[in-house]
Amino acid sequence: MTQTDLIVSVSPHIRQTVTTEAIMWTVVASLMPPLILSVHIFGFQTLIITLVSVAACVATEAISQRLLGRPIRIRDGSAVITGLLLAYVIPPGAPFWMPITGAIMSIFVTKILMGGLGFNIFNPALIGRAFLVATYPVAMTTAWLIPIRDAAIFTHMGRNVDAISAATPLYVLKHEGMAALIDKFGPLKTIYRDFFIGLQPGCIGETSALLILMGGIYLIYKHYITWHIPVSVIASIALLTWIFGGDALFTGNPVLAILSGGVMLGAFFMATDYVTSPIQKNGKLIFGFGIGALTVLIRLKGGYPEGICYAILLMNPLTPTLDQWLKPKRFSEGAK
Amino acid sequence: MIQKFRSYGLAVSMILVLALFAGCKNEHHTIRQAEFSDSHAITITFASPVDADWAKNPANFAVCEKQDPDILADIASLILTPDGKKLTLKLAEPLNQNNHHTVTLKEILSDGKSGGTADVTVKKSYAGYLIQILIGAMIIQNFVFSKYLGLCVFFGTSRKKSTAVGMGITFTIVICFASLMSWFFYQFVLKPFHLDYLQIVVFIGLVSLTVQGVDTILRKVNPKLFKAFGVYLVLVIANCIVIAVPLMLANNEYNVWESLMLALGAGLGFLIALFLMSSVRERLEFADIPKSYQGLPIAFIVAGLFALSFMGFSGMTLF
Amino acid sequence: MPKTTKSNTQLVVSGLLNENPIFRLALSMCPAVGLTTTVMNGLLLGVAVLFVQVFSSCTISLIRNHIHPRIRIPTYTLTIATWVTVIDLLLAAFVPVAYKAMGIFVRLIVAFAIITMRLEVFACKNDLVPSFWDGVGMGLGFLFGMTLLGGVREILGMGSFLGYDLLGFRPLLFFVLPAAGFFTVGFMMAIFNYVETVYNRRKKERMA
Amino acid sequence: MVIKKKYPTFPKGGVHPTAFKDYTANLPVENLPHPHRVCLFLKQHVGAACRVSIPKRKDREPDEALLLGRNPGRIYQKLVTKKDRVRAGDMIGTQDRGLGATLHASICGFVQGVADGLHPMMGKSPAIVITHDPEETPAQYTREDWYSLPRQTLLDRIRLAGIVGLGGAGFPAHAKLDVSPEITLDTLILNGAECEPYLTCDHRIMVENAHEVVEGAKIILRILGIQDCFIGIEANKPEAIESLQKVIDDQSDKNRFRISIKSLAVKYPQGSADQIIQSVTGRVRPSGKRSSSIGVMVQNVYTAKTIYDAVVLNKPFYERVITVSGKGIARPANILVPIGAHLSDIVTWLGGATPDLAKIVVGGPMMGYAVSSLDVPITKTTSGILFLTHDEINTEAHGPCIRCGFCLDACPMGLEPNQVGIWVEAGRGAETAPFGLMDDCFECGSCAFVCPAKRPLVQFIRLARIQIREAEKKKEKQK
Repeated sequence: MTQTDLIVSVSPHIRQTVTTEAIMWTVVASLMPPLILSVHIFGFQTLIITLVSVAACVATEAISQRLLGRPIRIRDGSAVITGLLLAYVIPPGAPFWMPITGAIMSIFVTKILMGGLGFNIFNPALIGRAFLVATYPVAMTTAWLIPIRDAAIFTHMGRNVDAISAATPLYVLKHEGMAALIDKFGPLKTIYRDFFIGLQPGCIGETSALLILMGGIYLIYKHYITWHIPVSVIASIALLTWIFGGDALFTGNPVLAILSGGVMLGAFFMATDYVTSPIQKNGKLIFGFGIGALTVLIRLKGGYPEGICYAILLMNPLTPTLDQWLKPKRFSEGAK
Repeated sequence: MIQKFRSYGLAVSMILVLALFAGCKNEHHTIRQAEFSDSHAITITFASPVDADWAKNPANFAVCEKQDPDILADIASLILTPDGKKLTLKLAEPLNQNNHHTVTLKEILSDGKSGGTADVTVKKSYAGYLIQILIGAMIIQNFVFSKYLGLCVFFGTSRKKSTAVGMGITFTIVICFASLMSWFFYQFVLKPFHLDYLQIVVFIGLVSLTVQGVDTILRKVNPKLFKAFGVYLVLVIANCIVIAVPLMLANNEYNVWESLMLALGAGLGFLIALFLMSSVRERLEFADIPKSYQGLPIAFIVAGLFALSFMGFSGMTLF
Repeated sequence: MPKTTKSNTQLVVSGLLNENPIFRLALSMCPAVGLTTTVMNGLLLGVAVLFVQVFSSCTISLIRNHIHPRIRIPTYTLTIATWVTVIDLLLAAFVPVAYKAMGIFVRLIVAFAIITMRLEVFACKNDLVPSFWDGVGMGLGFLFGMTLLGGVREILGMGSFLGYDLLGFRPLLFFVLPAAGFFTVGFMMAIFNYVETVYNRRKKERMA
Repeated sequence: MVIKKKYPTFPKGGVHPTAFKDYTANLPVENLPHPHRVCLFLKQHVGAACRVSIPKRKDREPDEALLLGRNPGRIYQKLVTKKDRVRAGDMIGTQDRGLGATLHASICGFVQGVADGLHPMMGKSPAIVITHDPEETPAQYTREDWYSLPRQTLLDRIRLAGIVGLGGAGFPAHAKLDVSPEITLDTLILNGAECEPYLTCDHRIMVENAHEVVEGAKIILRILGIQDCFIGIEANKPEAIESLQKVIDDQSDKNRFRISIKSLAVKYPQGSADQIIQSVTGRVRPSGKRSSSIGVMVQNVYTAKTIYDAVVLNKPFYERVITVSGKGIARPANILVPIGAHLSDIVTWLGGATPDLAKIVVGGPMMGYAVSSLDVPITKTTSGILFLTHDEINTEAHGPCIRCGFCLDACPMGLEPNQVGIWVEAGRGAETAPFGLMDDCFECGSCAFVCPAKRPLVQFIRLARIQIREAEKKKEKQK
């Protein structure tokens, strides 16, 4: 053995096996169940949209890193997550090419230009969505499909997209009221059950609270994310909707508020993005509360029926400040 | 300086968020909302659809000003939306919206059932209106991210947080003074003498005067504070918000309180924008940004992303 | 800056390109972001700024020997305000529709840093003719920047140029939204920077 | 998980690396045959390097001369010179200026003079080279009762034995024990945590030399004039706990000294002074102060054992037990080696390295130093040599920080390693002083251990420290 073979580096010499890639691909895996359900209830084109979105994100990342002379890091899976999340917040009836421009906006403008992974200020997928809402407002707000309840998978591949469309529960609630909601989706009990399972019109990946919850809890169990952000987001939305969401104070429907729209997806998978959320536990709680409050504000008073996308985007830039203000407690601060 | 605001920052922002929710309450179980929809109309929103025949009969409604209930206003027409939930009462004469009005609805027919007679007070909540102006200028229609004003100074002073906060505070103080003076001049000099076309000259002159005044006073009274904020005073004059606000006051014929709220909102909104931008730019200093994009281009793109996320506030009305 | 040694052509070209008020000096950004949704808007405001810049430069250059240094800034401001009032009334009278589209921005010319800055660094130190050409250069540079931005955004956002449809193009509605102004300006600046680095590198290579 | 709940530990941070102690935990200590050559660094510890000469006073024995000799301006004579014949345990370096420790020959043989040796941490530094002489036999030491000896004699014996703290830093033991009268201590903690993976030398000492450890603790208590001693041991060493408990139960003078064992949860870095104090007593050291300010002194169990040797046997500290472990060595072992023996001798004795050896680490895997050559001698503070193969270490290139916050959760001192890393990478390491790494960070490596992006955070922190110091120097110069 020659001595030059030996590796010399600074301690520590052993490392935990968890890697960035492992975390990212675990997130990808835990994002799969909603996609499968979506293909099942909305048809095959949701899979095509998702694949286009993922491919566009990965390609944008590879090409832009190549052009800028950076190491190509598409294997770390972050672009795949962005692609998945971007597709998940697109209505299932949207044309399949739509995510492409959104992907360029997400990956190139929001992430690569800001210095790549770890430095983006805003959540890339949500910027992509906000861009798509601004660019294709009609498709992004009306291309909803009614979920098919008892159909088997793959049987409705050739479904006519334009023929069946429905308003999302939040749209109905905002513009037509509770009575219309019950009229369209059945009694409250059925609504709760259906929405929890995922049988509601909505974006590709956001309909099923159950499946998102499963993925999110798996991530928490793996210690990849903490409970602070999801819990504070969901709790504050429920609380504030209960207080202000009804005709009088304290008459809102908190269950409906957290089951409909993108609350679950946003709380578990978007707001918890490491890069764009505070690093400290108390910072996470404040961040989550801010998202919840802004979501309810936009839902009740704003121009959109759904608010969590913008709420997260509005809280993202506060992350550097929260990180700067809320420092970890030093060891010696425990001294008497 | 940041240390000073740090302790209060979070508490204040929490209170602000809660304040935004105030005013989401209503008074009658069948009637969700009653408001002035324009100078001639009152819109009543019902919780459940009302009977169309009932709603089309003007005899069921009586509108009067609250302080003299004997003088009833003439109802010109009644418009019910197809879903039966929104009724617009068009009146023959314009309403004085600063006074409270009472609308009496007799024997409300809703879902075939009678809901009894209801008296509804229609009022413009003046405090709410003021807060709407304040929050509107501060966040919802943020001057930087939604109205695209004051950008030169915004990009020039948002490199560092301390500079940004200093500029924001100086600007807020100056714009409040300048706007009030402009309002005064406009209402009591320009308008009475029909010198409207001199607006620009007069307003910019007043702004310069304010800046000079603040400069002189601060230099004498508190040299320490002057040292901290003096440098920004010159920049204030190059900020188009400082001239845009007086022009808006004049256009909208705001009264003094409304003017103050608008000015304060504009100033605080600029401070918020500067603060957010500077914290982001401080973080971007560590990032490996492509060479051509370093400096201003990336700042513009970040500002664009801010503008994109502030679109979440579009169409928002608080009260 | 002492008295200029540049020729009139150089003054105009520098204002147009390497001292372009929008992309290089990064002054007067508000209209560049907020108003460049179409070429027409950009063009009109550009003309207005050109007008104010040229006349203010000339005015200041003429009276520069009579201004007390202490009050020079207020003098500039009032001069500009006067000319802005003139153009404001002119536009309102002759092109009311376009004037309305530009909204408050015409009046805000009074607070544009670029005009004050040119008066301070150039017009108050130079004679009438160079000041005039400097004003023309700067104004044209602004006009050029506004038109370019307007053009890019109109083509991308509406698929048209000066209102004429360009066929076979599916527009990205996003670019006519005011928020896109930030992006367009940012990307244009980056392109200017990139061109400059490439130009400088080539120049160095040629020298070597 | 069960262990975590049952036993006390420090609350903030910490990581749980796989222990890998099974390789050597049950192997009794064996002796390394005398190496052909040893290389003894003049500076083996914190403080000043020792001197190879003593004041020239013919009428005095070297020991006494050293005790008195702090007077400058004397004529010095070489303690040993080239070609001198020495026996193991002979003093060859003195401690007569400030903080330092004496140095002793570790084998019998001939002094070859002072040459540069390859120090695992400090690179090339001066060392005394001794070649082995098989004809000479090492000295025999006889037991002596220490109860009657005065405190100063105990301290002198410890000083002359050249004992340094064996926990890692190598602070000279006599200096640490000689506390000034203003400071009131109440508790001694014997640190038997040995939280570094792989290492088992302290464990073996506790199992095999339990009596000496306890007696050593008593000597320290006596010197400090206190009664309470806790021996902190991680719960994954039941044998050590058992054998020590037995000795404690059997001792005759229970009234004079109150020694007890504290089983601690298995968590790295339990063995760090701050952490073990908090685990055992719940006290927290204020930033920038010594642990004596909260009335606690921490000594390693192995230090206690060597103190016993020095005081009771009058035996200097010239050999120590180290753990040789890892998948890269043919036969892992706990082995008693003379200080100054080279890695190559040890490798040869243990049957050589395996072909897939990738990295040799002197010390533990979390805080040890990687060396590039086998030509490195053992020092007084070397607790182990690890021969690690490719599948034990991580050679992945590091990626960008993804701000996951794992390092913040892992840092036992509540620092922000991620920020330091980002600042250093951006070339602004000199501005990282507010992150507190100068006072608090002891480079335990927990942050880098958990980092999913495999960022070399400890390296960044060291760079930051260097840059901060340079910036301070520059500032002073400008003044």
